Amino acid sequence: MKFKDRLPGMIESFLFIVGDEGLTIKQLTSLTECKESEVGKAIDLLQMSYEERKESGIMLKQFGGAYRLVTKADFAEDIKRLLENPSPKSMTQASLEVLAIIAYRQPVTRVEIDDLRGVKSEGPINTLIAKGLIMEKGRSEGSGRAILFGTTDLFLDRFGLASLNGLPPLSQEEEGETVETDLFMTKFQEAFAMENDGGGNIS
Amino acid sequence: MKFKDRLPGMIESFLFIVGDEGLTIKQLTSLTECKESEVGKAIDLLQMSYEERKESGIMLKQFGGAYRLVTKADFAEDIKRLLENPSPKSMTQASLEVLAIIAYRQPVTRVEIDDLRGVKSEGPINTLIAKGLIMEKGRSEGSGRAILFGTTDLFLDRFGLASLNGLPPLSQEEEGETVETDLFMTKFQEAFAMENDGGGNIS
Amino acid sequence: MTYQVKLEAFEGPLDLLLHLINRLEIDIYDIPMAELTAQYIEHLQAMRVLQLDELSEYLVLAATLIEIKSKMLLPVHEGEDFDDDFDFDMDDDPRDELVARLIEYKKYKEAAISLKESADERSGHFTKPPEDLTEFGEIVASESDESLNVFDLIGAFQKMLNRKRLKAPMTASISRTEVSISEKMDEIMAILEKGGGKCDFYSLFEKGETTDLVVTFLSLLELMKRRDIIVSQAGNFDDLTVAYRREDE
Repeated sequence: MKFKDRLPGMIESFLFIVGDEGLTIKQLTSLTECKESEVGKAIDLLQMSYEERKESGIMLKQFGGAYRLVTKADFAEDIKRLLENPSPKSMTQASLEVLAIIAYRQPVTRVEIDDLRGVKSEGPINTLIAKGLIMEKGRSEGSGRAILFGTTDLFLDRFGLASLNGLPPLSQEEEGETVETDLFMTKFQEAFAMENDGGGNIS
Repeated sequence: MKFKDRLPGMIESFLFIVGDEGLTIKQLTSLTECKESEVGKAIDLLQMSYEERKESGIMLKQFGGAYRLVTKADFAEDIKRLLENPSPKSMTQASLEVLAIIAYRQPVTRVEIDDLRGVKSEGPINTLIAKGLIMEKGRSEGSGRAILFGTTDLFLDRFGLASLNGLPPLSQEEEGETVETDLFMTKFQEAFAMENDGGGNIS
Repeated sequence: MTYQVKLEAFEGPLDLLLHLINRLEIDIYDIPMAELTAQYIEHLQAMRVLQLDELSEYLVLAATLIEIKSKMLLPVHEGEDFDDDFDFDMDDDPRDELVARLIEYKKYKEAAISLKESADERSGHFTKPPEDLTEFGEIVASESDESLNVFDLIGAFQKMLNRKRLKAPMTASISRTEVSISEKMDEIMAILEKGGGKCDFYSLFEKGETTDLVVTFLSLLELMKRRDIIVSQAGNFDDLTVAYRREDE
């Protein structure tokens, strides 16, 4: 078999071996000793093949920068029967709110989070650290040298995101918005866009 | 989709999840709630499909009564590269997992580590010893007198910790560490509330 | 079953305000301050079970609401009243800052909901543990040049915990029942005996695999149901104590 024909199968076998750890496109190119474009094509081919074949129970997905083989959603209910303790306890509303703020505004300090929520957020922050969803991403410039928080790769994986750019846009209030809030929103979005340019590839 | 059409995919997803343990035909019939003949047919279909598709890197094999998904022999040489490749994340991940278990649960035996991870951890343990991050910390009381592992001072140094107390806590009271303990606390609180006739408010 | 539950769980004063605005069908850009303030304070009184530090955050916002309300009540022409308050400019609506805060908070509250949806969607896709590669040869441990920190450690641990959850097939759970509940019940009674009729609840859970812990727990439940033991707590946040139930109780 020609090498190019072997590539999809090789990638599938690699992804099968590493399981939930997945492989990034960089790792795949170095492992296969191929160009990124070739690897990309092979991945597309595999992805198509999984979708086409209805007898297939697995598929290829990109979460948090890494490609992984996962089971199709069609079989989620069936698989839950196979598991001892399938559904992890869902997160509290407080943790989700704090996580949303950190995801969209990172890097962000605890004080900023407290301010936004109008309530102390230390508990949820500690929970999110313990769950491996957020981490320290340096210190702020200010006098306090406050800890800056950001999300982890595990966050992207758990929330099914390929990258931070995959976060759905924050909702916009349309009707009756006052000029001040508009201005405020624009400023915020500018700041966020800048922030994102610099820190897009958080690992 | 009709149930019969879903069967092969369901079986594939089950076999994918269980990994190298595989599933016997008995387990598959009970899991899918199908007749053995139907399961047999679905397995044949899957096997054919793997053989036909040249882009497939995995296949279905029967070992000692259990069906397992495995990588195709064609790719054995390529997979060896997974072992040697300059630090694919998967390799460090395995060591990191073992290190995390030892750091948080020390002193701990190899069997306990294997149990937690669901895979053998001898390789990563040896790597970590070689790197000087973990060491033997005596023997367990049990009959086997198994080696107990703990972290070293170098570990603290590498991870920037003053002492083991500096490790961030893993679980928060609001969300238990595992589902079992969560379930367990809920049940307990219910039972306790009943027992106490509403006297105590456990938080 | 009786619980002492908060009236409704709010995530803070802003959350409560949003809830009230929703319920009263108020236009967020034209808030009737008197009505909202009254409702807010009424709610606070109903939520007395709050802990003190939490309450203080609610009270700060109550003060803000009252301040805005009073500013709006002041007649525009009596300029002399504002001598000591030069922050107050009549071109500004005193509600602006509050509205901006509420809208900002609402955005993240909604984002949290959509995050939860993505997490639910993701949880429908299962994956597998990495294969054991030993059949392919010795693992070459390459020195990683990335510097690691404790967060990598936590991430690895969580990933693994999660994986274990997803793994355990039915077959494994059956073969793993090693200690029966009745054995465990005897064991607990023996511990109580040794401890003069009582022991610390958590000490029963200090060691053991998860399955052991669950068996221990179920045994305690059974003993409680049989009224052999009683679990008590002196006050909120105190440790729980397990004790023999005396006949007169």
